[in-house]
Amino acid sequence: MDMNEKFPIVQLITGDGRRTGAISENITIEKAKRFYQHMVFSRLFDRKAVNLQRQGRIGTYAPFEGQEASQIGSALAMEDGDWMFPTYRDHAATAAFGHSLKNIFLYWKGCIEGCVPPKGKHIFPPSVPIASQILHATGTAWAEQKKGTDRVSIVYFGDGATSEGDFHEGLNFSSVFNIPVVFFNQNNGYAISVPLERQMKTKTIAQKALAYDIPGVRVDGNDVFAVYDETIKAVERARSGGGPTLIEAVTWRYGAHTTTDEPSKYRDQSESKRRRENEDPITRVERFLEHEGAWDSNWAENVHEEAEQKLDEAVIEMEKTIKSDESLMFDHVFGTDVWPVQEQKHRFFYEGSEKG
Amino acid sequence: MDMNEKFPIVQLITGDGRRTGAISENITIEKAKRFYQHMVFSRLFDRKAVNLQRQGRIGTYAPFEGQEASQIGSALAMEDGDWMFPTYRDHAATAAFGHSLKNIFLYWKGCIEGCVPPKGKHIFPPSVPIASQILHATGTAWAEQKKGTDRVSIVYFGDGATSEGDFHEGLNFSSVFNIPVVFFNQNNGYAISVPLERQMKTKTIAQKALAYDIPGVRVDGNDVFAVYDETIKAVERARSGGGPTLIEAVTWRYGAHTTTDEPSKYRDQSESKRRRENEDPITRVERFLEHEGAWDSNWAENVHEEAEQKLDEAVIEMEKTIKSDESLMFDHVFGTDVWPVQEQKHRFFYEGSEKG
Amino acid sequence: MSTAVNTKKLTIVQAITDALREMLAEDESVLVLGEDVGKNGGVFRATDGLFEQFGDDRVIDTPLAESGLIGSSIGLAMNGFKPVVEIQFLGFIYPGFNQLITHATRIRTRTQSRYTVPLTVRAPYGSGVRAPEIHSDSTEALFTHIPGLKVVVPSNPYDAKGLLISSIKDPDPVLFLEPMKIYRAGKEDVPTESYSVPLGKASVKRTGDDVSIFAWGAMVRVAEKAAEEASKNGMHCDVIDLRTLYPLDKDAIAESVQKTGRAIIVHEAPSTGGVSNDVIEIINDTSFLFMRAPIKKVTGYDTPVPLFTLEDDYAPDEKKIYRAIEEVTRF
Amino acid sequence: MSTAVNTKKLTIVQAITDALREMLAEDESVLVLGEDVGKNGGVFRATDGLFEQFGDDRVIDTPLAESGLIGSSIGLAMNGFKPVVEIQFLGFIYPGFNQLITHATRIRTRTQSRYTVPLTVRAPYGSGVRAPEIHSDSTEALFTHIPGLKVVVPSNPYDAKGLLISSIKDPDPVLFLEPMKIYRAGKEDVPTESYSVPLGKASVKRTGDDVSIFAWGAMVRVAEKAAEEASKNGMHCDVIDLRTLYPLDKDAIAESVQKTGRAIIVHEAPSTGGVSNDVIEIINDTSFLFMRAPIKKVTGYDTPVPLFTLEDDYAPDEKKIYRAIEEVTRF
Ligand SMILES: Cc1ncc(C[n+]2csc(CCOP(=O)(O)OP(=O)(O)O)c2C)c(N)n1
Ligand SMILES: Cc1ncc(C[n+]2csc(CCOP(=O)(O)OP(=O)(O)O)c2C)c(N)n1
Ligand SMILES: [Mg+2]
Ligand SMILES: [Mg+2]
Repeated sequence: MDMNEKFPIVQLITGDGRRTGAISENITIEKAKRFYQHMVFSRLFDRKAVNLQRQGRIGTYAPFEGQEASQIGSALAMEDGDWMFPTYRDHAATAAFGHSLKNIFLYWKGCIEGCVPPKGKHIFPPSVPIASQILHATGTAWAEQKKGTDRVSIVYFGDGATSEGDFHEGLNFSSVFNIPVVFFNQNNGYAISVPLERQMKTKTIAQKALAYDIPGVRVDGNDVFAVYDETIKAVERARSGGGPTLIEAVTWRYGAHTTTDEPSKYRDQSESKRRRENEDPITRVERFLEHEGAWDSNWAENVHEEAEQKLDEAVIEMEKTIKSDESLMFDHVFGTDVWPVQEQKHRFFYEGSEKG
Repeated sequence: MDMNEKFPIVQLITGDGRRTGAISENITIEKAKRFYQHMVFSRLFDRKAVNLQRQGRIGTYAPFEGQEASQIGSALAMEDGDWMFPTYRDHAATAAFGHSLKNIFLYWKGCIEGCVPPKGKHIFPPSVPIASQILHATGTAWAEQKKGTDRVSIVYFGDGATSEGDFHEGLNFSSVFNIPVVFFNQNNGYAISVPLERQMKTKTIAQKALAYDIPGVRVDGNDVFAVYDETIKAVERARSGGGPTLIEAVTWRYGAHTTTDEPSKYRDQSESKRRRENEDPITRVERFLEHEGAWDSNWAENVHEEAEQKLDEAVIEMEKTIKSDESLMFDHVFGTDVWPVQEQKHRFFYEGSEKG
Repeated sequence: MSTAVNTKKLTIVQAITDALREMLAEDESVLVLGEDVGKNGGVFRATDGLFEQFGDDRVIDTPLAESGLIGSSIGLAMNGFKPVVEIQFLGFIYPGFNQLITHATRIRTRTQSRYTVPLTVRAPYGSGVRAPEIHSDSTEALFTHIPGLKVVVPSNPYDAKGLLISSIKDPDPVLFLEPMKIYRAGKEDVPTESYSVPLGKASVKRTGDDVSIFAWGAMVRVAEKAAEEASKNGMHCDVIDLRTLYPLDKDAIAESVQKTGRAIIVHEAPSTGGVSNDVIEIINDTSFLFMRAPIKKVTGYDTPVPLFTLEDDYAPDEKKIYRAIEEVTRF
Repeated sequence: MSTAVNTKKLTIVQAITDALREMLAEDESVLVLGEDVGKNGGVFRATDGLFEQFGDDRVIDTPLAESGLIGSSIGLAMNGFKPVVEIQFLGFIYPGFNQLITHATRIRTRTQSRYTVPLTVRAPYGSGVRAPEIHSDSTEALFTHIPGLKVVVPSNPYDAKGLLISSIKDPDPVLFLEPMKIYRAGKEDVPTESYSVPLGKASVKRTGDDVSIFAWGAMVRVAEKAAEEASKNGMHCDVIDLRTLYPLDKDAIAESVQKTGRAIIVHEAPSTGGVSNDVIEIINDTSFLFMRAPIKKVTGYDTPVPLFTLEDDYAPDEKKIYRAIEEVTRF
């Protein structure tokens, strides 16, 4: 069985912004503009974060530049009340889904407050142990199923994450109980330095769905229309009792794994250059709008300016917090009084020299 | 994709002992007799063990009656120097591969000595944490690959085991490194009380091989010829650098999960009766030999008698050990002297009342 | 405590079933999940009859995967449910260790209480039932060191029901360890209705002025017997059932040793790193000047729990405890 | 110790690379496995250059799966190899916990030494480098409680190389914890050739008659500084680097406290269930009558390690240790 044939990469718009001919009601100018806006914002966010890290204003950061279409296309397919479980690289998705920018920055600044989503938004803090969040998405969606709502979970994870046992256990659980969850894989070809061929023998990730008898789909992760379209389908399926779907969004990170990583140690960065030229998710929408005669450079400039302004405001907000309040360390370990924690807190605050 | 079609159940001999027409050089009278001998021996072993447990002469025991063809067909496909990783239910396999009967009994009697295989036989003690042994088989076979030998590992595990992360991680590792290991699954339809439908959504286990791009095959686990044939193929593939194979042997345990289990709590035992009548692995070979005109009831009687005699001897040997020597508890924790263990041992033996 | 209430005679395992039944009936958000907890009623019958009474939606057989089980229960717990997860034996919790230590116990802190994990994980533990390998671990100390987790161990039917109800009602993750050796060791009067035994409070089982013996689970009865024997020879012991291993009942520990000046801690787990050492720490902190003899431990050894022909050699017994009582009083 | 040998100036992380290079060159059965240990040379560059020198057969990037990594390395170890596994951060070892606790450490006992597991698991641990969540765990106590496992922590480049070589040569599983805070804290003379520092032996870093301070890893330097400060005020401390956390160096601990009568234990891990309590137990056992004050602990709190703006508040520092020195001397 040729899996490349069985799981062809779904594409609605080519690298140079032309329609592939595939039919979808989601290829509209309006949507294109919305996608563009979010992707531009995300890219500027990402670059801002990298800069803040370079200036020592936040800590280690994991950039996502190049993966905007995957994250925006999928996040915009979700609705309020749905649950989102990101990794450390999914701030385009969480921001688009309504996370607080200030908090995203705070998280990387080493402040626990940054983990808290805005009220009413079910956005989980990035899961650091790889793949473990897949089960939380499964569990929260299972809860929705039990409550009889039509809410669903979406969970983000990378190609490397597919090697962990939790990936397998999560997909298996959700298939057995027909849980409404969308497993959104961003296959960017690398887990830090380890290339896909060392991560798995299979040529696709989508085919792993066959092990659970659930739908699997491969999508051009740099084509925001295709990502949106396929995620909508998966979400609809989940909402209407059709169970989970595995989506493989084939993409690429242009930069380093994190700001402490040096990609030239393990890969030729000219590939990133090539992809940026031919397959960039943002340029693609720009070209699409051009081909459709809907490109408006004033509007685009505006989009950029508004984004910068919003980001600057968020950074100002973030920088009001120098460090977290020390009590936050103690106050949310338990919901009840537990003496070792209480005593330690007391010692910390009231016995002079404990407090740095 | 219909997986039942893609992974049809390989059968060489039907339930009533007739050739299906499938061609194999392994359907010979000589082999049939050898298989028969081992399967009869195994069944008598199993019944002996259940009886010993009932009489309180050994502890809890996990019977395999009904699964003899899966275990014997696969074990006889292995050669000296290969590695075998059984579960608690695979004593037909380990005995056929050369394990000491006395030790198998001792293991269930609660004596650690029972874990030790005969010199030169690479048989690992039953792995109790489900699926964890899959990785050990992967590792030992990887070692053989690194040494440049043509030895392989075979690892046994049940349908329930496929839900554990270690199943996934083991198959993925071995596929990535092309490790010479045979993943031998006995799908007996239940994990204690949990039926296959609650364990996985898929109708086959063999199809899970697609997630690793390795060969997967489904075989009638009560047809010893088919099991032998398919295992030989997988072993040959592994020996010659073709990497791992997943074999699903579809079978059934007639009895309880263990001697502490009561199967009527969760399933209709009439299914076991039906299967015993129509699909029994031993009766099938008996009928095959009859159809081929090679049945010799004197010989068969002899087979039974010899088996009983060997078993009685093993039981006598086993019963010479009342309990393990207490020093065994302390002497193999480390290969070097480590004071807490040394001190504790000393206290145990030399400070009077510590020793019960 | 049980004057005007209706009671029935139950074993520990029956008291646990009773608590589960009570909670399932009382609170719609309570779920029971695990391997074989459904039709089969659990390998120890701790969930017997619950599937029939509450159905597959509430009493759920899951696939065989402890990380999956704990991890997805975390999700259920964050989204309105109170899952009570059965791990078949404590020795099988380790595949789910990551979900417990990096998620279940940290989510409240990480999200500053936006999300919480009211999850109870039940697991039979300890040796003494001639079980196969890995089935007899007493690794409670691995869990008391995890910030954010409470660890509870009953030693009798009354406490079993009351502590389990408290654990399920607790807003945070609780590991509820069930001493399988005494699962059916005898029946006691247990109130038919719902009641709770508070977490974090020890229980004084016997009083004496000479030595304080601290124990939990199946060891409580063994300690009591040794204390009985010792009292015949003029050595009188407090026997204190700690009941909750995190947080320990510091006041009860201090009060007792400040009276006796001598302490013994009994547990089945290996000596090094055992919860015994947390008790020693508390005594050191609170009662240094009161102590008249070094504290003694009667514990398992720093070896894997042996197969069952040696399990009685491994575990603390009356004789070993008696000898420790003699040693601390003679010091 | 370094009179006639050639030395070079190395940081801790370089000394580790050096030990690995030495062992790979000396013993064909040694393998290095892990996530990103190959071309990338490890996320901390601990395996830098090894892939280039020894190739993909010996220095092996694996899929991202800690249970798979440890589990298959157990198989390699049982069949003639000496795998040295890198876990990227100690906080990521938990998915492999089951393989460690039920297999790596029990196989020798289970097979009565027919099969053994000469496996070394290396993991950076501790806070202090502004790392993201879960990257800063100090959970050594979870491992010292596992029978069959040795736990080793170097505090300087010389020990790092010598202890790692001993760990790799050890016939049993060793967890080798690397204090990432001081990975590059300074260079020291390290012999260019192979040498070993024995497991199970503490190292006296400073002597004084008033107080014994026990520490390991990154805390040793902090303790030394506090001791330096204290000596200016007439409080003189032994500072003892325990180096091996299982088995602890009982004799060194006893010898020191029998001289000073006062003890402080310093670690980054949460207080309850910390290895500190094993030290307290040893003092109780060996030196009860020598102690003039309750033992003090300066440790992390019973809370998850906070995100990095609070990590310095969480960890022991000079001031906290100094204050403990004052307390025990004034008692
Ligand atoms: C359990 C665990 N092991 C190791 C790590 C260290 N680590 C962080 S990111 C990463 C690679 C993840 O790769 P992938 O899943 O492809 O996601 P990507 O970073 O490419 O988005 C690794 C190994 C971790 N965070 N958790
Ligand atoms: C990690 C782990 N979890 C749970 C158990 C308890 N247990 C023992 S056997 C078993 C069922 C195994 O089913 P399957 O893999 O189908 O094998 P079978 O018993 O049918 O041969 C379970 C749940 C265990 N031994 N290990
Ligand atoms: Mg990736
Ligand atoms: Mg089965």
